[in-house]
Amino acid sequence: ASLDELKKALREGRALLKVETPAAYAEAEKVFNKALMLSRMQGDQVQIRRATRGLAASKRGLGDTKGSIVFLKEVLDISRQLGDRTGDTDALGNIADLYTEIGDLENAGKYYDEYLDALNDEMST
Amino acid sequence: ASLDELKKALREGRALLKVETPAAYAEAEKVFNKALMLSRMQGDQVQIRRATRGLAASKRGLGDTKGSIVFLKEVLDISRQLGDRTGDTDALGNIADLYTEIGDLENAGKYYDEYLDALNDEMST
Amino acid sequence: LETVPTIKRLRGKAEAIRAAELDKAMGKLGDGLTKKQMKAVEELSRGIVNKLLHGPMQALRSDGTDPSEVGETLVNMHALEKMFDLKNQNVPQRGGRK
Amino acid sequence: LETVPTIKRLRGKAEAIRAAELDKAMGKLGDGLTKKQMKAVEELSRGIVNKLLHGPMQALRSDGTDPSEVGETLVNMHALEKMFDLKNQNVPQRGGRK
Repeated sequence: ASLDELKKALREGRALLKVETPAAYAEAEKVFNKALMLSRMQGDQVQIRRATRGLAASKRGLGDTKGSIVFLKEVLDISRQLGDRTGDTDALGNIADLYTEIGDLENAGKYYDEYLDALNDEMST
Repeated sequence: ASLDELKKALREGRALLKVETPAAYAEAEKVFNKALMLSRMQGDQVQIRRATRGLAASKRGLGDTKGSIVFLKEVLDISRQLGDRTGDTDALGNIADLYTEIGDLENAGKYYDEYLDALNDEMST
Repeated sequence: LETVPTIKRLRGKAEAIRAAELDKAMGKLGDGLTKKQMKAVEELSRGIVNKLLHGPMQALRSDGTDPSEVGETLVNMHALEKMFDLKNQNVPQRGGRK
Repeated sequence: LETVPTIKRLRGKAEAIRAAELDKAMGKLGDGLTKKQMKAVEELSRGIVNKLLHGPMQALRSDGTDPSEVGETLVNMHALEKMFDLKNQNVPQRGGRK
């Protein structure tokens, strides 16, 4: 039952992100926070990562660039623990974009390099 | 019955082009010539254009660059008469590629310009 | 480092094109697709963009020590800004029109 | 005019990427697609490539009268050849390795 609730929350959160209004991002953040809690109860890292990704997108939509970076780095950490890098290329590119937005070009460049390396790995497999 | 035969020939020709061997290109040329004859009997310009396109591709596969250009220009003529430019962008790009191959960069440039204009038109619709 | 914002703009431009073309295609594909099929179509769009733009994005990165390499990176930046019409894209630092 | 072969090489490179990604996607999509759906997927792949590369290809064309414009076109050519790794592609005139 709790798993169904979790999946429903993730689905709802993703739908809210597509609305692209401040109110919808705020609501998405709430829904993804609930999803994060539920996924932690389940102890399912893949679902935890999904919820964390949703929170990063919500923060970005709300203009909280630094908050978004924090959650995206959390996504990378989870991937490392899982040994499953699915979606990391995207996260790396987004972190670099966000650093660019706040004018931290040093870190942006560092993450773009990681992003390009990850893209390169994807391409050769 | 003749229409069925025509459609079958066009299908067979396209399948042969995918084989990408000299023998298959030679066979494709025969099949598309038959399709061209049948389509002329039907008087169907769209099918005539399909057969002509197939002949251009067969010639190209056989290394007959100039022959391929002739058929592709024929394709453009048919399109003009039909008032339907479907596929012309592709034909223009291919003509330019073929002129490049035989070192006629003057004509290649001219056709790339037409190709880029056509792409531009496509993009704005 | 001054080439970094160009990578973001190039990524933004490509993503806008990809999303618009994917939307158009999904409209034509209708609701008959399975989740797995939708994922394959989405991956197709990402795969093409990533493979095409990896080179140009890489060309905007240099380690900043070799002066001739830095110069080349700047030339690449100006060329890409112009080719992909990136100047008018909205980027905070430039404060330009949208 | 010397930039013309670069347009061909760029088109060739893009087409190779597009065809490979489309093949991969079609494999995953299975045989369940209608003709109309297959056409939509194919158009998606063409649309992305065309929209992304129109600018770079246009940057390789100049009318050849204005010297500064010719110079810029040559700079674009060298930048694109390097970025898209076009030098090693097989083109008859160069007779190079494949």
